[in-house]
Order: sequence, then structure tokens, then C-alpha cells
Amino acid sequence: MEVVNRLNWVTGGPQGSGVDTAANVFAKACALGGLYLFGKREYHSNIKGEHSYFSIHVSDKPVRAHVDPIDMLVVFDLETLFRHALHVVKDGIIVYDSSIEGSIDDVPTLEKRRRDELRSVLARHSLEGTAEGMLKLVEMNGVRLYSIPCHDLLHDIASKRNDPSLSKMVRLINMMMVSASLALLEYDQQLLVDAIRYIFRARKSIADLNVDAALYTYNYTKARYANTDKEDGIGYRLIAREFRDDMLLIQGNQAVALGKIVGGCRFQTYYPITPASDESEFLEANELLDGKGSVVVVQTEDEIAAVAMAIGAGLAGARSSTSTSGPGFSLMVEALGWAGINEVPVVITLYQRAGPSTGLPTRHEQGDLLFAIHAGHGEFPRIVIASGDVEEAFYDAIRAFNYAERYQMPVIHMVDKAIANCVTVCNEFNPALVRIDRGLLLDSVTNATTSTTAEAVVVDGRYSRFRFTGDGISPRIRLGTVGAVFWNTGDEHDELGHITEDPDLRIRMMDKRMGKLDLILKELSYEEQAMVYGYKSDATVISWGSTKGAILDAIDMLKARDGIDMNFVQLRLLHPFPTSRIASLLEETRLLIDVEMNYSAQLAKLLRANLQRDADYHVVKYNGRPMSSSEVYEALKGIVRGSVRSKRVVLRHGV
Amino acid sequence: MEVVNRLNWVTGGPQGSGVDTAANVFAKACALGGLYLFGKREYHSNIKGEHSYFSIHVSDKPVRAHVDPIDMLVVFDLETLFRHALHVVKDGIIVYDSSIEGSIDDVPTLEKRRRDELRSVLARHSLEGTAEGMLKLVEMNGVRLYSIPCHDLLHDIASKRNDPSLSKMVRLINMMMVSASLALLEYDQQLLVDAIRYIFRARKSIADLNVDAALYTYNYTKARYANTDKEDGIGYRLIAREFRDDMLLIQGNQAVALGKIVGGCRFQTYYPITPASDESEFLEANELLDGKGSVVVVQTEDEIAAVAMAIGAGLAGARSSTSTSGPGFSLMVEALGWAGINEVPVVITLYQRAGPSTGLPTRHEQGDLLFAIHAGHGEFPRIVIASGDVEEAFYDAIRAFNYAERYQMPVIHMVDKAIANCVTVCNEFNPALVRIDRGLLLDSVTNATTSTTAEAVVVDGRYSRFRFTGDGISPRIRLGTVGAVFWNTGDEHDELGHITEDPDLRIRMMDKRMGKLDLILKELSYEEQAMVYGYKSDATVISWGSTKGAILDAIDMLKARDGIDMNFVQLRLLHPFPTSRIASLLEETRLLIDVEMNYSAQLAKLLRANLQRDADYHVVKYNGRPMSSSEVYEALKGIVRGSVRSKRVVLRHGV
Amino acid sequence: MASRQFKLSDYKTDVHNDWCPGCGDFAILNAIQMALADMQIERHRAVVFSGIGCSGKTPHYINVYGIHTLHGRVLPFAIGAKLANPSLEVIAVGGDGDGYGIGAGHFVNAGRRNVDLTYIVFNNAVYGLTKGQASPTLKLGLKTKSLPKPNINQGINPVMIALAAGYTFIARAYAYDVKHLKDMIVRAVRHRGLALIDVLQPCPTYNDIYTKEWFSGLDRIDPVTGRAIPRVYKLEEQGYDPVVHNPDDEDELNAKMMQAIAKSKEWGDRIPVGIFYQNEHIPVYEERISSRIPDYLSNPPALQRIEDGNHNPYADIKRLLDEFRVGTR
Amino acid sequence: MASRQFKLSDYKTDVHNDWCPGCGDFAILNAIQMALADMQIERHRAVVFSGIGCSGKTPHYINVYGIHTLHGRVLPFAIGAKLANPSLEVIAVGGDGDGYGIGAGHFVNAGRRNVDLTYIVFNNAVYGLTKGQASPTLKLGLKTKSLPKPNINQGINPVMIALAAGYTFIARAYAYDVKHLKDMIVRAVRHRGLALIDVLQPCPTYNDIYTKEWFSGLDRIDPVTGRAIPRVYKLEEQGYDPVVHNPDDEDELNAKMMQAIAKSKEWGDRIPVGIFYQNEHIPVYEERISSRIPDYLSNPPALQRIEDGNHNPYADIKRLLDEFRVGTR
Ligand SMILES: Cc1ncc(C[n+]2csc(CCOP(=O)(O)OP(=O)(O)O)c2C)c(N)n1
Ligand SMILES: Cc1ncc(C[n+]2csc(CCOP(=O)(O)OP(=O)(O)O)c2C)c(N)n1
Ligand code: SF4
Ligand code: SF4
Ligand SMILES: [Mg+2]
Ligand SMILES: [Mg+2]
Repeated sequence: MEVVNRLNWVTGGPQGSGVDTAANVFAKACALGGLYLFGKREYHSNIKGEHSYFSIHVSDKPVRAHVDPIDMLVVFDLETLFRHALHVVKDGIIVYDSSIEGSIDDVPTLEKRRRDELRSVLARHSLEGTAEGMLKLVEMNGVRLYSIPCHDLLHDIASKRNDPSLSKMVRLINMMMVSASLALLEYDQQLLVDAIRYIFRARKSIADLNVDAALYTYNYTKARYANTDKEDGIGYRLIAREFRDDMLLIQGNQAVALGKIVGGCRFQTYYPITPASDESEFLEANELLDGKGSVVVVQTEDEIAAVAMAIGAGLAGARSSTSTSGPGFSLMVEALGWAGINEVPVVITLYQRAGPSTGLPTRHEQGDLLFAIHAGHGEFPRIVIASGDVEEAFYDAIRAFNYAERYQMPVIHMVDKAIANCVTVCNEFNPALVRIDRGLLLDSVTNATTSTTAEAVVVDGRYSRFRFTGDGISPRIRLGTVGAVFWNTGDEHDELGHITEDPDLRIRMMDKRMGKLDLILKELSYEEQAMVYGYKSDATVISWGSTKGAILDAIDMLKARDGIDMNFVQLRLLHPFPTSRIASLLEETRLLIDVEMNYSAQLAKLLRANLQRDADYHVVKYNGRPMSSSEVYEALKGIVRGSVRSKRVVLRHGV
Repeated sequence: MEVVNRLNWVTGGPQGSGVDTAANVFAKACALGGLYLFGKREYHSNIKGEHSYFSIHVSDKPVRAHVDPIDMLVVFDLETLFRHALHVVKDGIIVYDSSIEGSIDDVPTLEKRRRDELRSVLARHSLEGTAEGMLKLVEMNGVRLYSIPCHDLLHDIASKRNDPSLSKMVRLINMMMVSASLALLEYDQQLLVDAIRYIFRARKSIADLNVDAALYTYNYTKARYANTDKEDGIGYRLIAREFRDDMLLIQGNQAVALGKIVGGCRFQTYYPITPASDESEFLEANELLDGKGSVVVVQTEDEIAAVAMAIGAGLAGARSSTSTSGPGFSLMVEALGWAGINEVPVVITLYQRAGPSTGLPTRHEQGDLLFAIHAGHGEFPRIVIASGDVEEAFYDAIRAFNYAERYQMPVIHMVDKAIANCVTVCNEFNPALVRIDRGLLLDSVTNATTSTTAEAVVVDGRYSRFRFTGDGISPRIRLGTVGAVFWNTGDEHDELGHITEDPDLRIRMMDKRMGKLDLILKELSYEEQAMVYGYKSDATVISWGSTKGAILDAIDMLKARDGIDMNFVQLRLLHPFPTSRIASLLEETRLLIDVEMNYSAQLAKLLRANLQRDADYHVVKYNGRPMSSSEVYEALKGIVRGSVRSKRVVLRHGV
Repeated sequence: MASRQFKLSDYKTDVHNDWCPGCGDFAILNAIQMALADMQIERHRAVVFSGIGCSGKTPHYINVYGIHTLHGRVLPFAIGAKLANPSLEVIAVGGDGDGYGIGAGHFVNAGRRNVDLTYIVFNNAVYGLTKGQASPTLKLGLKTKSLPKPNINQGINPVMIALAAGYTFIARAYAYDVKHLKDMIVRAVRHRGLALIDVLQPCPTYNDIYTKEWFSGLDRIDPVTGRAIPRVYKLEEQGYDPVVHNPDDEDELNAKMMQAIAKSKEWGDRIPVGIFYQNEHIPVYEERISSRIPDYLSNPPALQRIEDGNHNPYADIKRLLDEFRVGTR
Repeated sequence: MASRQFKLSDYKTDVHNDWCPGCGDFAILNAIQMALADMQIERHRAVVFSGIGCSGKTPHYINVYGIHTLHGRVLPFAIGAKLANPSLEVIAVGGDGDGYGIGAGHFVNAGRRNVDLTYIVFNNAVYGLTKGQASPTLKLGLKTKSLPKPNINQGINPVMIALAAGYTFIARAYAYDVKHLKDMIVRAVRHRGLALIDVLQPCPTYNDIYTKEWFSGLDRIDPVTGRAIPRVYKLEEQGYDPVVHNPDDEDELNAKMMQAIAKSKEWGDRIPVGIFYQNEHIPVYEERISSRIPDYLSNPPALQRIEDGNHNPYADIKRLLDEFRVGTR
């Protein structure tokens, strides 16, 4: 049977060798053909040489996550073969550069443990620990092999273009292999060409060269393998459709950056760190906004300076933010409390990666939730929100600023490596759906004194930055506002902002600040607090952040394959905790399954602390690789079927 | 009726004027007379001039906390009169320097709000806003006034000693006033002399001068007021008793320092911060240990360096620690995770003060609990313990190092300003009760290879720092150990300590590290996890840290005055949370009252998250002043009597 | 003289000042207020940022915008505000522990940016507010009355670090020469670039070495005049020229730096105050931003319009979205 | 020649090295290993600490104790270990971003202590591991291939900062003169006090300005010899004497500092390497501790006995407890 337009395509190679570019061409080609896709990048904390790979899950229906089984593996180096070949499904495809040869020990970047494992697997089948052995083994497993003589083809291209040096341009090989894979899938050749031209749009001559090489390989592959009978040949096909023009092919870090631009962020600080700095670099590259305006992006000496500068800019009246990941966030904690006690709006975009400490700096985890909620000595209000996918990341980035200014407090917007570094086809972002709410920010005090809010702003001829008001929110002005001055201090303060140690005033100020947390729960819409997907069901999956995609895909699979119904509750506001919203969403839930990417099921702790209800199962993962829909599907099915014994289920997939 | 040997004595004055010294003399005199006491210091974040005061709660039975109503107020400046006089009980005493005069507005350090309040109170009684008015008012309230003409007496002393310059030594006045108060209480004059000599033991000539002034004043006061009829005169008396020689008069920060010395801490780093640096300065002053040995104390450039150096010293094999409070701890968070992933024993003594941010830097709070438990990105094991009083602080300081080395992880020992800065009479610390447990620290690898643990230590001729073992604890060696080397990294690592990104190894390492938390709960005694005070009761107060004293005193009062029975559960291990211990302690509890010094009832959150049980009442306080036994008593009584409406009870006492 | 709109008293608040009697901080506070009055800076245009310490309380006593930040972080806070709105007149103040100790990383890296602001360090060689521990400027082996043992750390040379880091105006002043200090502040504020003034500040409570009396030379009386011979002297009175005149003359530049360093090492009997170094030829950070963002100064981050008046976003991302459209070729 | 117990290979691990081909780090790694072999330092006696960055991976490749710490914190970690056990031979390594950027506060304050250890900075003018952003040593306006726009920050002068902070040995070396670099390391390790070696390290992946070719002068061929004129030259070959000989001669001290600063400013056509400054007359921190704690070196914190063999505490606090006894007079 032929599978049309559903495919998990994977390629890999040494870092710095162009794997990403190749995969991006494949993704763009698919997107141009109206296909949906979810692409995931995995890479080491290394600049050149270690293994990285890209998996692209393509479909003609929306896909929200990656899956584990590989349908088509594109191999142009030894390590990719050794690492991934065994995950290719029966009837799946491996396209490989025919020059690949060598033994397991020729791959120093492969962990010793894995080498031993592979050797013993091959030995069990009386095969040698070589590329050849591996290829034999997978063939025995039912995988179809297609070899492409890349070096010969490269030679041909070189002589065709009359440029012998080209035959040494091994960088072209990955593009050639992508073309071969698309040829095997009988995909529209023009879309491949267009994709290459798009990816290399800044460098025309390189684009031309790549197009040449791609087409040559495409035609070669087609000629060689076209007549393969579909029955015992290639079981997959991709067929281009009309694309919808309101769809984007975009990454999470770009979505956040675009959100910041729309949301009015005009001052961004950062200190380089994976996977957060991509966003800042994108902002910097686009610092000049269309129409009037700009985003000033400042690279600081460390994360302490980054957050302090962002707060300073916030005081001056700019919407300001900083982006970081765990280690950087750890350094920001002291200043966070300063912003809290001084009610300064500032946004921290926290790109989670696998901790603790330096951890797995380029890998995925959702391990910072409880830290983000409790970070900083003493007690002060903050808002913590988490995005579930690329599209949400855009809108949340905007909301974060609205919250920060409306409630005058720091907002931590949590995303993670899986969102930041994935590429996906999603709905066009629509700025028209968005409102900018600056809260009680006054442009001038003089105006205010003549308006109705007069008394609220100036008392005894003085502006009180921390005026006690009904809802705890005091009218705010920018540094530099004519006709007023104010003071801030990290010490407890009076309404003017001067230090006080008065115990009664202290209580009032704490009540003012902390009381805003209740206000937030009153004012935020249900959707902003938590989303529910699916109909009421007595079985509910609950989660937060980037697991959303895998869960939704898994729930669909459960329904489609097994007739099992589940709904999904996604926490979007993590702090203050939307207790009553969640309680009402879970009213009919009998089976509650918590799914998260960390060791200790942090959300489940919050559920217990706030609802006094525990999830019945904790499906967790902490190996640094995001959850796939396939493993979530298996776990949920196991739970429903009663085959899962322990309350805690640890997922372990991923390479 | 005369009250014998039960007294709440208070004195105050501008900072830097010798209030502490005066109070210390009073405390020492009481202690020498075999009396128990609990002394509490309150002071501003200021060097000279702002108001500070000292309250000493004296009794012939052990006292564990301060109380609010003042029995005897010793006044030698205007501000003390205005701030405290109204808290003196009917039939209580004010002794004051007769030269005190002036109006409320002469006290610029008094907050405007408080000045207005005082003026209006006085005006309501048609009194002027002056010292005179105030004295009249309290006299109307039934307070007995005793004035001492300090300046005249000083003059006399000066001419007696033939040194006219002495008449300008206003610093003597506070000592004179203490003497006057002791004379009124008819306390043994020799004990006063001995106390002065003890306090000034380093400076004999100053001691002599103070003794002269004290005796002169004592005799004057006695002569002037001795014949006052007890019935309408002085209602209080202090009578010296035989003292027990196994009691100490000591402060919390000194107790921690002594614990560290006994516990084997030989490397302490610190960056100055209130109220933590007293401990480090005490250690430095006593760096040379009796017998062989020393404590190296290093003042660092900041708290990041402080914790990093302590960790470095821990790696080298020293028991090492650093002491700080909230702002400093916030800066230590990143390195904490490094110690966690590298399983380095290190102790952080966290002296809580009122936050957030700079907050009320010299005031009290227990606001850092959830932060301490969750501090640091990602997930790693740590132990958090909290001491309830000065005596516990000593033993806990030792335990902290045992835990750190036994479980190879950072230990956060939480104390707070109320413990650090209180002075109390308590049982002598007994080093003989203490064991030193260095866990799996090996002095040499060669020895180990010939011993039974051989295989555990050296594999393939290599020492594996992070060897997988049954209980997750790997044999540890010092940097510099002959015959071995090891590696550490903040990245995820293999058994040797080298970086790995292998997903399966990652899981095993996380399991190894985090699994130690379960081991801790298995191994720690019930008493180390939580203490219960009192018999089984269906009403339980639950708390942690320095509220212990006030709670125990309040429970005694409830029993004695109202016949109400309650027991008290004190959490000593806060993380990992001793769920089953607490569950069993609370089995028969019907009414559970959480008492803590913070806004959001942080312990109650932990109870919910871990036991899925909420306290029925949250008695909280967050005005920067520690809980008094009197206010805790009132709150508990109100709850039992049903007069408390809301679940949350906010205590507000304190000046 | 032109009529002055703002009086000295306009720059004072009625907040109770709780520094110790005789603290040099009072003098510095006065000098800042005098400088503001001298320059007739409108109150709303000035922002004084501070770190934590006795010195950190300064903004509360000055009647302009005042931001009392965190220990060691005054520079990044101040820079953030200044870059968000470059029309603010930003003055950062703080202790020597604050600036050269816990804040040393920011102190060095601020030099790389040369943001147009003034940083005044209250240098009393101790940590005042935490009771007199040695600060980074106290020299090895000295023992102030607050120290139980002689200082175990060397003292650093702030002038030289500032030079190495890129500060373009480096001065030293003495707290009790208020008029001169005021002049230094005016010069620093007028300087286009990052200006450091290291102020020798007696802390009578903890530092009994660098006292007012010592700076005034009360321990060395001229036998002839019978008058004290002050230790502090003014560079400008010695014909010292701190200014880099020719931006293209590398020799001049080096010479100016070398003389500043030589002067920075004088200590003890003769202590120079005044401007050690000034170079206005290094573009300030604001100009560097402007070279990328032409309307940066006229439309800075803090004042940009971000909504259309109807709460709709003002920014237009159509061009960017087009780039990401699936169909874009 | 005496027989050598340890071979170069003894200092190598079998950990896969994943630096980019052609990275200058390889040369520095070799030089460190050669220096260890040269000095025949027993493997267990040496500890290499590192920060975070490409450079931070170094300890994993050296077969001595290796501690890969946090970004910017290598010095305090290393100092902690050294002070706990001063018999360890401690070498700290890290990137220029690590040391002069995020770590600048520790870099400055370490100078105040003069702990006897060696700090080697891999200076490639970029943040390698995070993909080539400008580091604190990249000069204003330069644009490496990894930067989208010219560097907006000035570069700092590490030699001068080290001098101002109190470092007693300051050298610069060039990664690809491995033998000279090795010599510098040996001299630094042998120096009694805090030694800095700033190593010019080509990063072929991101820095196309300070390349191996540029340092070798491949862009300037001597018309006569037809050979490249290297930019790097050795101070020692010019008769430069970095050593402070007479501790009591303040003039000499100042002159030595001034010449070091003058040399530190040479850049471009001629780039000096070698020892800029060395002063062994400042007591190291370990001595300062010893002056308070006489048996510190023989009985350091890490090796002290803290229990009696039976798990009973070894320390005796009787005297201290007596002081606090209620009855003590
Ligand atoms: C992170 C942090 N650590 C420590 C402190 C405690 N602290 C307050 S002021 C101060 C030192 C002040 O010294 P300096 O900066 O020289 O200012 P001065 O008081 O001498 O003006 C310290 C360490 C703090 N507030 N924050
Ligand atoms: C607190 C923190 N912030 C950011 C990072 C991310 N990070 C890793 S390496 C690096 C910079 C490395 O540059 P450099 O120190 O010059 O070393 P190089 O890679 O050039 O050798 C950064 C910023 C981190 N690990 N920790
Ligand atoms: S301690 Fe020193 S610096 Fe602080 S206020 Fe007092 S005199 Fe001034
Ligand atoms: S990025 Fe540069 S510094 Fe890092 S390994 Fe590659 S060449 Fe070396
Ligand atoms: Mg100071
Ligand atoms: Mg670098």
C-alpha cells in the first residue's frame, strides 16, 4: 500500500556541515506544495563535528509534533546511519550516499555505550560492525535501500559546469541527497528548485549551484529508480497541493520576536545563550521597523546586566524585555524581586532547556516551572505564562507585555527549546486580533490633574508612584515625565517610593502588591488561563507548554485508532494559579493524566498545592528529547488499557 | 500584687548610642542571677541615629519568645518614649532620664504617620504632643513613672572621679539607666557589677568607669525610691537564684558558628550582609581552633564568588560553607545547581530577613522557604532544614555538614533574623551528643582498592566519581588524592564526569541523583524530620523555624490560662518533604493551624502539595517583626473559641 | 548673570537623612545638588540611580527622579534607562564596594559602551552600611578601626581600571572640597560619554585612616606657617592637561593615558584630585545606535508610539510575515 | 637530563575532542600538557578548572583533575579549591567572554588576593560556543564574519586591568607558538602569585580578522625575502625586562608597570608576546593567611582532621562555651 502525503523524514550529519540547510530546503519544498509539517532539530552543544539531525513530519493535515518511527532516512554520513537506521520502519526507506563506508569505530562522536550496543546487535545477526553490516541488517528488517553515487554525480556536475573544484564541494552532497529523497517521493521538481532559491535567496550564485546539483541528482534518481514497482518499491509519495496563502513556515523563536515587535517591545537585552539568543539576533537583524520605530537590542556583559537594563528601560517607559534560558534566568533572580517590589513592567522570555546547571544545553526540558514561580527571595507578585506552540508563542509574547503594564509586575513567558527550534506550518499571525493595553500608564501628569483621575495622581502637589488604590494598581508615569518625580527602592517603601520600616505601612504595601494576583485571576479570560481541547470526557490529559502538540496528536490517534476519547486541558497561566478555572474544567474528569517534560511532575505539584487534587498518572520525560506523539499515544493507551502499573510513567524515546 | 521574676523589660535609643551594650548588661546580670531570658533586638538599616530597641523577657522558667506588653520601659531618649510608652501595661513601670523633653516633631526619625497618630492620641486627652504630655498620658493609664536625673548624677560622678570631661560622656547614661532599673527591681547590685565587668572585659578602664556610674546611680535610685510601698509602688521584683552552670547566654549567630566549628567546617566564605555576617565575623575572630586546626574565613567580592569558592573548597575535601541572607542567596542559585549536578557537599546557611528585594534588611520574616526548595533551574537534589531556636541552630549546623557529605549534595540550613539576633539562656551545647559522618569520603584510593569496597572505587583502573551504585551514592575522593583523577562538569556527565548528551545515560544520572532524596527520607530519624511537642491532641499547630518559641509559649499559656490543649508539629526537614512522618503525626488532628512568618503561608502550600491536606487556619505575619507569644496565644485562642471568621489570620504586633 | 529658575533648595527633599554625623556623604550630596542647580537641570529631566550602601540612600534626598537599585547593579539599571530615553540626564552613584567590588563586572563592561552618563563613586574604603568591612579600595595591611585584623586584600586602582575599560572621562575629587567636587560633577555631566568621578569620602564611623583630618594634613604642620599641609592637591593647579585634543594622534592619546596612570599612583603625601583623563573623540553608545537606527534619538524606545490610539498595534510586520509565508518564493 | 617519569601522553585523555578543525584551542591544550610534562607534575597534584565556552571543555582532554565550572566563575571555584588545599597545583582556563565579560568582577577582585595560581585566557575575540558574538576583547567597529554588523562595543585592555587589579604576573602568548606558550605556562606556574596568560587564539570558524594567517603576517610579504612578516614578536627578544627586582624601589615598580602598559597598547603591525610584568615581592594570599594561622600550609582546611576516628568531633570548643556560660564573670 502506498502512503501518500504522510511521512516522517529524517536526515542527519556533523554539525556545521549544512544539515539544517538541507532540511530547510526539504521543509520549504513541502510547504510550497501545500503540505503541513512539523520539523524538529536536535544538535549537540558543539560548533563543528558532533552529530545533529532534523526530523520533518509531513502530512496533508496539520501536524503538531514529531513521531519516533522513521519513514525515510536520508544518509550522507556514517554516524547518521549508525544512530538512526534501526528506527526506520518496515517498508521504510533509507537513501544513502553510496560512498559511505567504514566501521563503528570510525565514528569517534558516537558514545562508547552506543558503539558497544550497535556492535552487539550486529553481531547477534552475525554482521560486521560496519556501514555494510548495518545496511544489511535494516534490509533484513524490511527497509528499502536506495544508494546514490554522490561523488560520481558531483564529478559530473563539476565537469558539466566546467569547474573541477566543484567535485570537492562535499557541502553540496546534502542538497543532492535531499533531491534524491524528493525524487524517490516523486515530488514536484519545480518546488524543490523554488525551495532552494528561497533558502539561498541572499546568495544567488550559491543558489544556482545548488539548483544545478539538485536537479542533476533528482533526474538521476528518477531515472534510476522511477520504474520501481510501488508494491515492493517505494511505499511513500508526496503530492503537492494548492497552498493556502495564510499559512506560515516559521520557527518558535521567530514567532516570539514577531510577537515582541507587534506587542511594542522597543528595548530588548540579552546575553548569548542557547536556545534563547536566536530570538534576540532576529530582533536585531530587524531592528528597523517598517514605518516609524525601532527595537534597540543590547548585548550585555551578563544576564544580571540584561535584566537590570531591561528594568531600567521599563522605568523609562519602554516596553522592554530580555530573553534567556535556565542559567541566565538563575542569575536574574535578584533583580526580578526588585522589579516586583517596585512594580516595574518587564518581560522575561524564558527558553527552557535541559538542566540542571549547564545540563544538556541544546536539549529539551520543561524543568523550570516551579523555579520560575518561586524565583527570588521574599514574596512579590509575578505572572508566569507558558506557550504551547509556535502560534501561541506569538500571541503570548504580546500578551506578556499587556499583562506586565496592566498589572505592573514582571512577567515570565515560558517557552522551551522544542518550540524555539522547531519549524512548523501554522496559521498566519494576525496582529489585528491583538490589543495593546498599557494599563495605567499616563503620558503626562498635568493632563491627569485636569482629568477625572486627578486625585489619583497628584496628592499635596506630589505624585505618588505607589498610591494606594482600590485594586492595588497605581497610576504610572515614565521617568522624565514633566511636572513630577518619583522614587524607587528595593527597600520597603511608602507611597512616594521612599524607604520605610513602618510595620503597618509594610502590611499595606504587601497587601497592595500581592493583592494584584487576585485581580489577575478575576480579569483574565478563561482562555488566557487554560484551554480545553476536545469534548467533555471523563478522561483528561493535563499539561503545559510544548507538550501540547504531541498530546493533541496522540489524542487524535487514540480516537482514530482505538476509539478512545480523552480531552486535554492546557494550562496557559501558571501563576497566579487559575484554581477555579481548572477545578471547573476537571469537574467531570475521573481519570486525570499529567504529562510533562521533567523528572518530578512539577505541574502535578501545583495541582495538588492549589486544587488538592493529584493526577492519577504522571507521564514524565527527562532524557533531553521532546515527547513524540507516538510515545505519548502509547503511554495514554497503556494507561487506559490498564497495562500501566505505576503511577509514574517515564518516556524514553529520542536519539 | 508583686510580680517576682517575670518581666518584659525594654529599652531603646538611637543606633550607635550603646543600647545593645546596656541591654546586654541587663541580660548578663539576669543570667548571672540564674534567671531565664529571651532577648530580642530590633534595629533599622542604618548606622547611627535611627531608633533601635531591645526587649528582654525574663523569667525563672525557660522563656522561648518575646511578648508584646511591656512591664518595664527604660527611657533615655525622646523617641523611645514616643514609640513604646503606650505599650507599657497598667501598673507597669517607666524609668526615664529626667532631662528628657521636647515635642513629637523633635524626633525626625519618627515616621510622619506615627507622629500624626501620637499627636491625635494625646490631643484626644487634651495633652500636648510632648514628652511631658506622653508621660501624663501613661500615668493616667496606670503606669508608674520614675525619673532619674542622669545629667546631675553624671556631674557628681565626674567630680567624684575628678574628671570634668566625664560629665559630657552621655554614653554612660544608658548604663546608668539600666542600673536604675535594676535598683528599682531590687536586684543584687553585685550581679550588675559583674555583668558590666563581663561585657567590658576587653577594656578594663571603661569597665571601671561604667561600674562607678552604675553603682552611683543604683544607690541613688535605691535611696530615692526604696521606701516606696509595694502596694502602690513598684510591682515587680527580680530575685537572683543559684545559676545552673550548664546554661549558656548566647545568640543564634554564635550558636551556628560554634556548630560549624564542632561540625568540622574549615572553610567559610561570606560577603557582608545583615543578619548573616555576624556569624562569619565570629568565626574569623575565632579562626584558630583549640588544639590543632583552624577555620579559614574568606570575605569574597560577592555572593556568587562566595558560593563558588565554598564549592571549590568542598571539592578539595574541606567541609565548607557560606552564610548569607535573601539577596545573597538569590545570587547563589546558579552555582547551587552546579553543586547539585556534581554532587558536591556544601552548606549554605540562609539567614532569612524580610524581603522581597532589599526589603526590610534588618527585620524578620520566613519568606524564603519555597524559594530555597525550588531555587535553581532544572532539577537536582538538595536538602533544606530549618532550626527552631538557638539550641537547634547549633546542632543543625553540624547535621547540615553530615547530610551534605553523607548524601553528597548542597544543604540549605535556614535560620532567620529572629534566631540570629536574639540572645537567650539555653542548655549548654554538647559536642559529645554529636557524630561526624563524612559518608563515602575515601582518604585514598589505594587503600580502597585493597579493601572490600575495591570494585566500587576503581573500574578498569579508573576512578569513577559518579559510579552508579545501589543507593545512588558514589565513593568520593578529594581533589589531590593520589592514584586517581576525576572530572566534574555542569553538563550532564558519565560516570567519569565527562560530558554526555546520551539520552539513556541522562535518565540514569537523573535517577541516581534524584533518587537520593528518597534515601534521605528512609535514613533520617523521625526527630530529624519533624518534632512533635505535647501529647496527641485533636488540635495541632504546625510550623517551621523560629516561630517555634512563640508557639510553645503560647500553647503553654493556652493550657495554663484557658485549659485548652494543643500540640505542636515542627517541620525540621523541609525538603525532601517528610510526607509520611507528617501524615502520621497529623492522624488524629482535627483542627490544623499553620503558623508562619510570611504572606502566603508557604508551609501550608507544601502540606497541600505533599499531603493533599490543607491547614484549617493560616496564621501569618509579614510586617517585619517576629511573632510574640502573646499574639500567637490570642490568635490560637480566638480560633478555638470560634471568634475567628476567616481562614487567614494576619498578626500585626510589633514596633 | 542670567536669572536662575531653580534654587538649590528645589533639589532637596524633606526625607530624613540618617547618615552618621560628619559623614562625607553629606558633602557629596550637597555637591550633586549644587551641580544640578548650577546647570539648571529641570527636575523631571534628571534621574539619579544608586546602588546599595550608605551611599545608596542618596537619591531619596534629591528632589529629582531617584532610583535606588540593587547592590552592585547601579550601572546596568542606569544604562537601561538612558538608552531607552537618551534625553534623560542620568547620574549614577554608589559605594566603592558597590561599584568596584560586587559591581566590578559592570564597571568594566560599562567602559566598553561609553554611554553618556556620569558615575560618582563614594569611595570610603569600607563597606559602610554593613559595619565597616574592607572595601576594594583599602590597601593591603591597613587596619581601620572597624577591622579586627589588617586588611588581607590589596586595593585596586579604579582610575587605571576605568582607563583600561574605556571610560572617556576620569576624575577624582575630595568630598570636603565641595566646590571643586561640584565643578567635577558639572564637567562630568557636560562631558559627552561615560564619566567616572571617584570621590574620596571620609567615613568617620569606620575609617579612622582616611579621615578628614588626614586628608587635610592635620598631622603635618608646616613649621613655618604653622598651618596644616593638605594632602589633597588639584591637578589643574599644576598645569596638568587631561584632555585628548587630537583624535588622530596616537602618541598624544598614549601620553595622556600614561600621565593619568602615573598620577593615579600618587598617594600618601600628595593626593591629586581633578580630571585625570578626558577624551571626547570616542563616539558615545547613543551615536553608535544612531548609526544603525537613524531616528533613535528623536524617537527613542521609551517614547515610541506602539499603539494607534485605539489599542491596535502600531508596528507593521507585513513584510516580515510575507517572508515566512509558505508560498513565498 | 634527568629521567622523566611522566610522558606527554600521560596528560592526555581519550575523550573525543570536538573543537572545530584548525581551532587554536588545540595548540593551547598541547601547550598545557607539554608544560605539565615539562614540570613533571604528578597527575593527582594538578587541577585544571575551566569556565564555559569552547575553551571550557579543555579539562576533559587533560588527564589530571578537571573541573569544568560555570560561565564566568572559574576563578572563584579555583581559588576555593586552592585555599582549601594550597598544595594543589591549580590552573584555571577559560574564554575571553568568560573571563573578561561575565567574569570581569571576579577577574578584578582575584587580583586583590594574589592567590598562587595560573589563569590562562583563550582570547579569540568572540563567544565561540554561542556562535560568534563579539567578546570584550573585540575592538569597536570590527566585523568578524559571525557578526551581522560591526562591533558596537569597545574592546578592553586585559593587561592593564590585570595590572590595576594587582596581578603579579602578566603575560601574553600566541596559541600557534606552542613552545613559547608552553614556556609562558611553565613560568606562570612557577611564579609565586596570581599569574595571567592572555593567549591570542585564532577561531577559524567565527573570527576571520584575527586569523592564524593574520598573526603570521601572510598579508604582508617582505619584498626582499619574500617571506611573511609576522605580527607577533617576543618581548624577551627585545631585551625587555618585566621583572620588578627591588621591592623597595617605588620608581622601579612604577617604571615596570608603565612599560607593561605601554607594551599592552601595541597592536596591529606589531603585537608583543611574552611576560609583560612580574613581581614576586607581593605576599601571596596563602602567606597572608599563614600570618594569621601559622599551621595553615601544613594543616589546610581540606586535610584537617575533624573527627577522632570514632566519629566524634575533633574540635574542642570548651573555651568558647565557657565564655558564654551564664555564670562566667
Ligand atoms: C546582594 C547583596 N549582598 C549584600 C548586601 C549587603 N550590603 C548592603 S550595603 C553593603 C556594602 C556597602 O558598601 P559600599 O558599597 O562601599 O557602600 P557604603 O555603605 O560604604 O556607602 C552590603 C554588602 C546587599 N544589600 N545585597
Ligand atoms: C550564565 C550563562 N550565560 C550564558 C551561557 C551561554 N554561553 C555558553 S559559552 C558562552 C560564551 C563563550 O565565549 P567565551 O567565554 O569567549 O569562550 P569561547 O567559546 O570563545 O572559548 C556563553 C555565553 C552560559 N553557559 N551560562
Ligand atoms: S557608616 Fe560611614 S559612610 Fe555610612 S553614614 Fe556612617 S559615616 Fe557615612
Ligand atoms: S568555534 Fe572557534 S573557538 Fe570554538 S571550537 Fe570552533 S574554532 Fe575553536
Ligand atoms: Mg564604601
Ligand atoms: Mg572567546
